[in-house]
Amino acid sequence: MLSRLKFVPMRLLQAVPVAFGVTLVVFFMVHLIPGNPAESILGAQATPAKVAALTDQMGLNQPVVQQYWHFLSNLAHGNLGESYTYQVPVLTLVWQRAPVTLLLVAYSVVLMLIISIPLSMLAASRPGHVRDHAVRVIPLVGLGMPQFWVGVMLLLVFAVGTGWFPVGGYGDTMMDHLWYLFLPALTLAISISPVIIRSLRASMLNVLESDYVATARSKGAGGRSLFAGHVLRNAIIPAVSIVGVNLGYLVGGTLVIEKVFAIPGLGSMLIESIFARDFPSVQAVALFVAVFVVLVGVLTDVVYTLLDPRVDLTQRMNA
Amino acid sequence: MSAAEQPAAVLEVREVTKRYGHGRRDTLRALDGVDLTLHRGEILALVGESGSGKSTLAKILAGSTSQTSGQVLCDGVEITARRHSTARRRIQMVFQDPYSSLNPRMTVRSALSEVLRVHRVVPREQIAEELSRLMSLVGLDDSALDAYPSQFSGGQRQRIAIARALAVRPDILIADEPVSALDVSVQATILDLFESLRSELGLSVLFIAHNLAVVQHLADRIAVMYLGRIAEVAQTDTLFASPEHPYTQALIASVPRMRPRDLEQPPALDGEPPSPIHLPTGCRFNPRCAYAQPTCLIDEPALERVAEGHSVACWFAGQLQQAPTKQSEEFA
Amino acid sequence: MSVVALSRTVEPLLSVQHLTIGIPSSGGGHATLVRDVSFEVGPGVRYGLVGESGSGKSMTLKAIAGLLPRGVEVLEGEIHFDGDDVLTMSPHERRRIMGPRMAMIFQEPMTALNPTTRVGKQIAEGPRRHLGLSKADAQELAVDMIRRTGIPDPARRARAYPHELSGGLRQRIMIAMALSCKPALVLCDEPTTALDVTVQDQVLRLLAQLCDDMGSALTFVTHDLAVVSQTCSRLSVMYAGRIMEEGNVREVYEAPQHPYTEALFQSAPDFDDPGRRLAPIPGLPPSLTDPPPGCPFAPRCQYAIESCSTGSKPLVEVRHRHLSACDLADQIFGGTR
Amino acid sequence: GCASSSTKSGGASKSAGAPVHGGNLTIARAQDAKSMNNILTFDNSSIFIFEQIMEPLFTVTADGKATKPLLATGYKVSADKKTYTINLRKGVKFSTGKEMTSADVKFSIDQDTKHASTGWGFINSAIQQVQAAGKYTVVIKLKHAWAPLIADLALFSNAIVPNNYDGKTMAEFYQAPVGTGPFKWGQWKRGEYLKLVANTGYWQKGKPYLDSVTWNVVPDSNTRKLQVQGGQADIDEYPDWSTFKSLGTGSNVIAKTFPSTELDYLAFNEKKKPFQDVHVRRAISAMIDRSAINKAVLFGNGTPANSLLMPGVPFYQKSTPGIMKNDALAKKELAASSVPKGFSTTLLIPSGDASKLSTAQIIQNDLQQYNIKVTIKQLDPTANHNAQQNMQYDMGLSAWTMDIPDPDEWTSFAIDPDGGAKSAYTNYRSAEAIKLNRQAQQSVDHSTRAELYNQLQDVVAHDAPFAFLYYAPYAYGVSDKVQNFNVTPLGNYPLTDVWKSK
Amino acid sequence: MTTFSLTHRFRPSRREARPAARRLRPWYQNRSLVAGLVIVCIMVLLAVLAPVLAPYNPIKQNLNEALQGPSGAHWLGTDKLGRDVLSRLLYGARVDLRIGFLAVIIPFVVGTILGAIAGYFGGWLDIIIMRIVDVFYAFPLFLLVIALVFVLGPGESSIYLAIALVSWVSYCKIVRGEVIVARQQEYVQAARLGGLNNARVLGRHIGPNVISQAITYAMSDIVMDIMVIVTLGYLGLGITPPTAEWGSMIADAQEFITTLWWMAVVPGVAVVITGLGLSLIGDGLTDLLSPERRK
Ligand SMILES: Nc1ncnc2c1ncn2[C@@H]1O[C@H](COP(=O)(O)OP(=O)(O)OP(=O)(O)O)[C@@H](O)[C@H]1O
Ligand SMILES: Nc1ncnc2c1ncn2[C@@H]1O[C@H](COP(=O)(O)OP(=O)(O)OP(=O)(O)O)[C@@H](O)[C@H]1O
Ligand SMILES: [Mg+2]
Ligand SMILES: [Mg+2]
Repeated sequence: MLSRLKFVPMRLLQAVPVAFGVTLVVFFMVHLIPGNPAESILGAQATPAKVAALTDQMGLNQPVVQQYWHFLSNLAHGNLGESYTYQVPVLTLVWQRAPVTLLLVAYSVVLMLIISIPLSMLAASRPGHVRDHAVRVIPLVGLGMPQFWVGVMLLLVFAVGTGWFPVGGYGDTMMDHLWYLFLPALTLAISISPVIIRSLRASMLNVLESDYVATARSKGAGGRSLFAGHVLRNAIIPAVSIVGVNLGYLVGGTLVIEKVFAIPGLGSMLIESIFARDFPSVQAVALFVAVFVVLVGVLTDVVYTLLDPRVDLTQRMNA
Repeated sequence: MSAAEQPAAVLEVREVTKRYGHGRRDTLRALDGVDLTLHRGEILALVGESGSGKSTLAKILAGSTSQTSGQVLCDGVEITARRHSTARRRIQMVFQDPYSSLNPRMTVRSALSEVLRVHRVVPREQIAEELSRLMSLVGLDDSALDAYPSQFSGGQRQRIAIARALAVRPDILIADEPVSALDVSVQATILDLFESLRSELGLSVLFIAHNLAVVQHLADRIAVMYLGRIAEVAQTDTLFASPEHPYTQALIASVPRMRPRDLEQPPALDGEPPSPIHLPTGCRFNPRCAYAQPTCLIDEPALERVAEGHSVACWFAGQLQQAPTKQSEEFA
Repeated sequence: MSVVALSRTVEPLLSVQHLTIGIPSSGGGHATLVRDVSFEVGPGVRYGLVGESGSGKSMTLKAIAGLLPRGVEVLEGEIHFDGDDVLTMSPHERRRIMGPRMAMIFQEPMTALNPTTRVGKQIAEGPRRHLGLSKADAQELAVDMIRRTGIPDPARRARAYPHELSGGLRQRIMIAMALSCKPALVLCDEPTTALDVTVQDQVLRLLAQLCDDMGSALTFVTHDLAVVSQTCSRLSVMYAGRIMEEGNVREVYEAPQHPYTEALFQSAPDFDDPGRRLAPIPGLPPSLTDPPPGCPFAPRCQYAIESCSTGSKPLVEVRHRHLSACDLADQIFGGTR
Repeated sequence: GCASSSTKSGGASKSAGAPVHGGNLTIARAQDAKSMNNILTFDNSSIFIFEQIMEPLFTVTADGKATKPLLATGYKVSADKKTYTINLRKGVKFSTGKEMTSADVKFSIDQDTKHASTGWGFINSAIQQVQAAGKYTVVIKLKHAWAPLIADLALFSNAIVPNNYDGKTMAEFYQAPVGTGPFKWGQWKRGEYLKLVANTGYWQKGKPYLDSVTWNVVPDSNTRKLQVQGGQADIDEYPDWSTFKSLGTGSNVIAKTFPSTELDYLAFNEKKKPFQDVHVRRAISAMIDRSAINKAVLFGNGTPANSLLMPGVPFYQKSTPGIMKNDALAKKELAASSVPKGFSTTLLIPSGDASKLSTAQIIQNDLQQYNIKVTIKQLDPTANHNAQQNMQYDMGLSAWTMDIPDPDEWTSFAIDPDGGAKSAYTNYRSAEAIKLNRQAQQSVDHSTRAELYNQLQDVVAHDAPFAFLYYAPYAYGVSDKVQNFNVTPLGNYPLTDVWKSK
Repeated sequence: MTTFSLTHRFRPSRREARPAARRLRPWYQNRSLVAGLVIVCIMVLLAVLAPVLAPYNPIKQNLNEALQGPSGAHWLGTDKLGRDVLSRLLYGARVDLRIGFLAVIIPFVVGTILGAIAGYFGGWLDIIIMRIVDVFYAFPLFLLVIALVFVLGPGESSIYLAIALVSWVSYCKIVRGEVIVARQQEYVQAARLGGLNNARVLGRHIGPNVISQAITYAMSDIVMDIMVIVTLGYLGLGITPPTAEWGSMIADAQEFITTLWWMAVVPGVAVVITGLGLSLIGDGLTDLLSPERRK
């Protein structure tokens, strides 16, 4: 089993150029912004002399390549700079907030699966039937409803209306977190589940029509034992990569969700720091998110390999 | 045989090997030193088990992939995969699956005239005429020209694929299992077509198949491949009458016949070919060979001539009794 | 070949009567894939269904096993197995016989095995369900079945995933799986088409031998006339969803009683008769949505006369236990009746 | 007295009874604080918090128009108005337990003055020297007579911190600042919450009533509203006007407004054509329907603005003839202007501010009637700020609130082009206005100042460097459990007297 | 034990001839496609005819009638500035459909071309293109678009540019995968062996057979783009007011979610219906253009 994971180091190695590209994007993202960053930082107190001094201090008048090199070498030392807003190292902020977002994303993946699997099973079990169409069409409504609207509606009904859940916030203990994050994770899950349900349904149909399911039927398997023993696992395998591919979307969703639900995660930090022109923070969050997405890509491959004995990723490496 | 009688070779394959794979340990030797000659105007059949490298050889000949080492000579001139369009024209290929070998979105007319135009086979104004000629050549009606592939049956599609190959007026046709996907009732028409193309156009055909009964009907000569090497080459009658290689013998014995056979009998051959990644030492057939001797485990036999036009790669060619002396224990 | 001599008084194991399979469509013009097919298979008999691609062999078999694809339905007819009408069975009852009484082997061993489950477990699934074996016992039985298919080192092979095995081994696993509950009837859909001749030979022998050992009857679908001649004692020749001819293998091969069968033999290369010229069958099979009246083969038949294109053409006995759907069988082939 | 008005009658009058000790006050706010440094920090979300920790010598009265002693007990002014002798309150202790003395005061004010270039120190520009004359006496010498001094000392940047930061560096100190205030430093999870706990040794005995105060960051206004309604928060710091009224209906929340010193105005950039033309400015001022804005944006909670000064500021003159919507005037002025046929221009607003967006659209609509085509340009707040500072805009929407109870802070900013802000970035230059403002700064006599500021207001109203739009009150959504919560016109809300009923 | 699946390829089974299924159904019998086309056509028609159909000027304010519920005069009520919601909805369709379609075109073309090149030629070209794709893929779409629009300043052209810069990667990935599959097809090999040059093989033989996936994806991409506009509106980076546009209508309604919650629903429903129509077209096209891939 483990020998099949020998691709992981290679795969990680392959992520290096990607990570490098990510730093480029992150670096130039800030340098694209019109105007002088120093001016933005100084804000109300900007005088030409102070701007010049800060420009100098930040090395903004050096050639771009040199600045990038500087950025990289600082990065190598784990130094991403200080938040302009809070005047603390951005890394501290990111470490404080990353777990929140990771928990939120993981939570929503779980909820998404809880929503999507039964629904897609329902649809796949009778293709073309009313319930199939219903399952395929109704979630589309979720796709067209903006996340902030869905979020506030959930708050109105399940937090203010019934008092079952808190109105935003994060809480202190793990149990608290799970309780506080339920509605935001649900909002995210709802927003992505149409895509997932469609793909899962399609892969379930594929599996249901496959020869090995016919074989299982010819052995007298049926109903639940057929689903649990033969359909689910094989249908989940493509779902894993679908989830992997859509992870970026989920992470992107946290930008809005965290704002709506007052969650102190990376998404809200990013929005805040973009608007505050807190460039080191923007860079740090973008970098973290990108690296996270890349790593999840690797993780998806691992899970894929563990679930599907057929894949030999050493063979797919160059793809 | 005197020089005058010696049929001219149009295509010669010398010591061709093909390796797949990147790692040093994981290389797969799809072809491992193949020698083969295709004579002008003959139908040479290539048979062998799945994975023995037949298609790989076909692709090398047609120029869609290049060999790892060795030479391919066309009329004595070496050709490679990157060949000039005139050289490319000379050798054409017909594929196995008539369903995927035609572009579903092009009518027969556009598919054929495209080739004619690109290669300037005939002047522009004669294209229509040429199309009719091609259609009649493969036994189809002109009305078929404006249909899409989906409107044809498998046999008809295969004819269209052959027409496309013939459009550039090749000398050599490589047919990779052109009838394997067809029903027997249709298969016969395609076999007929090959027969007539050879006799009327003088085409040289390399015909790849796995069905010995088909090959027996069509081919002038037969080459038997095993795990990336030629095991035996002979005239069709010779091969079936006196197969020399134990694998050829087993292959012939395995062919299902129209008359009953005692199924209680053990099969002619045990096991399946080993992986081309981990080839056995010595003769590559030795794990399944009923006659294997110690020599066979050490040295690989070369393809040697045992008679006029009959070559065999076996240490004991010509000396084998029909009864097996050793039951193979090795399996897969 | 003692099975051939079985007398007709023995209750057939499988009896298919007037089976019609089609795709019902609300807009009319529905396709009929199999039309009025009837045949019987006695206990222990090896029965072949031959015919060209699309002639409805697989559909007939799938209808028997209750595995018709979505949208395809049995429109008419009955299928009795062990005296019970399997078409009216509840899914639950159906599942009770699938495995211990009736088993199926598919054409593509690659796709017919669950890619994510070890083959031993897949074999053990049936015995666990139907024979009530414990997990360990079922696993042991699975290993034993693998051994009986002649695969060396069965315990190790049982732990393999399907993709780790070659095609021949996979098909043996399929056979082990089908026979693990000692079924009375094994349904095979072209089990060797995907295999090389040498391996096909091995597998066919194994199949026949195991069926004999267990006393299982076999219903064997193939398009290869030679394969059926080597495996079966009795056969039906299907064309365009109908049975054209039924009889004992020897008799059909020696004296076909239907022009289609004859044409089929003439178009197939015979290994033992290399000199014979192959004669293709001209034309195409008829459309399934809009079949011609009368004999479906009439448009391609060299003997066809006007009356061939009208009326129904039932299977009639033209010789002893040799049935043909051709009106003119007597005239053409000089039947003795 | 309590100056609050309430949209929910009876809510405020709910008998408070005797104050109860204990409890945590939760305030939901849109933005986190940025820094606790009281001399360098400009944003209100930070200021409102560190004001609870560090107290100045004087403070603002509840009506926001005067000062009263806090850590001081009183002061004397010399005859030349250039020396102030201030007596300190005895027995005031920092939350560390150390007593506050004149050394701390000198250090604190000097520290503020020292950072004039990067912080609030400019406010002390009149101060020549601070002397610790005795343990409880501080003498401040001025460069020239300076009327707003006591008001300046009441500013949070002059709040008293321990001498020499108790041996810490400035940065270290402000990580967990120490002061004499009712609350002391608790915990700060940036982006999530900031918590202060009661200073048990507070010099006002028995206060504060609350055990702790937590400011939670809740960026979305709907969520903030739902939090107070659901009881998860006690105070909604920035309710939307659009839902303000509904905040108080049918729940235990009171929608409160407090008189403010907020003026919302439309600034004209006189560096850009045609805004140098006073007729154009006056014409546009006369085109804007202020009551419509008040209705659509403030839902009737504000008042149309008529003056440079706000009603909550001393010397505001109610009769100032600020231009209101007046079709005839608009037509007349436009005809007299350099662009009688109308023109095209842009209106800059910060993005993400729904009120400003609506205001801008109404102005756009109003001006269109006179053939002035306005394109709304949205920039993120920081870029918006920069564009204004660099005078890269045509018209812009801005607002001002006072930090000290003296008009000078604003007038100097708004009409003195040499005050560093180019007349609130309009480049408005009126010799008369500048003169009036200078005189008012240096005159200590109340009625003289009143007269000067009256004239100033008239001049500015006529010149219309800004189109005054409206005065908006402060809005808060407050749980009915919270007692004594008051906001001064300057925007700060001392929590010393606040308590929560059970 | 570790044999590779490649070493055991099988002779492809004889394809089951399915005359019943082989014949392509004409497009108008495809229910999803027809339903989707009808919906989208109606939307487009409403957008085109907005000047005729809309009862009011979409940016005309009437503050005396602000925030009204549906009535005879205003079928869908009025917004905060007293503008007629129905008229804004109709005019909004023009903007949103335009942005949706236009924003998809450039990424579609660029992504398809690059994906085809990467998939067809493979090798270094493939590696380089795909690494670039990976880099872009690492950033969530919203993150990059928001950051870019922020950088470029709000407005329609920034939105086009930001979306174009970001979303070509999806097309590139999809098309590359399809091309790699198609390249193995025998008809493509036949075309190459027939001596056709690469451009011709790609354009004539591979292109038409792989484009359907990209088109299908484009349908859902349009919905995504509309959602991006909506979200940008929420963050105050959307279309310049007072232009009527669904995203800003939803964003404007945001203030009233807790009181007049239906204000966001009206434009939301428009987005949903459009999305539904486009998805149905996508479904239909999948069926129609790739019968072998029928789900
Ligand atoms: N592109 C490839 N990459 C790696 N291995 C390959 C590739 N193509 C073929 N092979 C391997 O090369 C060997 C020879 O394959 P080839 O297709 O030539 O066999 P074949 O004789 O044509 O078999 P079949 O009868 O199944 O068509 C097989 O083991 C096959 O798995
Ligand atoms: N899932 C399906 N839906 C609709 N029609 C089908 C389906 N499967 C097969 N058919 C049609 O049913 C007819 C009979 O098919 P069947 O599979 O029984 O043929 P067969 O004799 O087994 O052919 P082959 O030798 O190709 O396997 C064919 O015409 C085929 O097109
Ligand atoms: Mg091959
Ligand atoms: Mg079949």
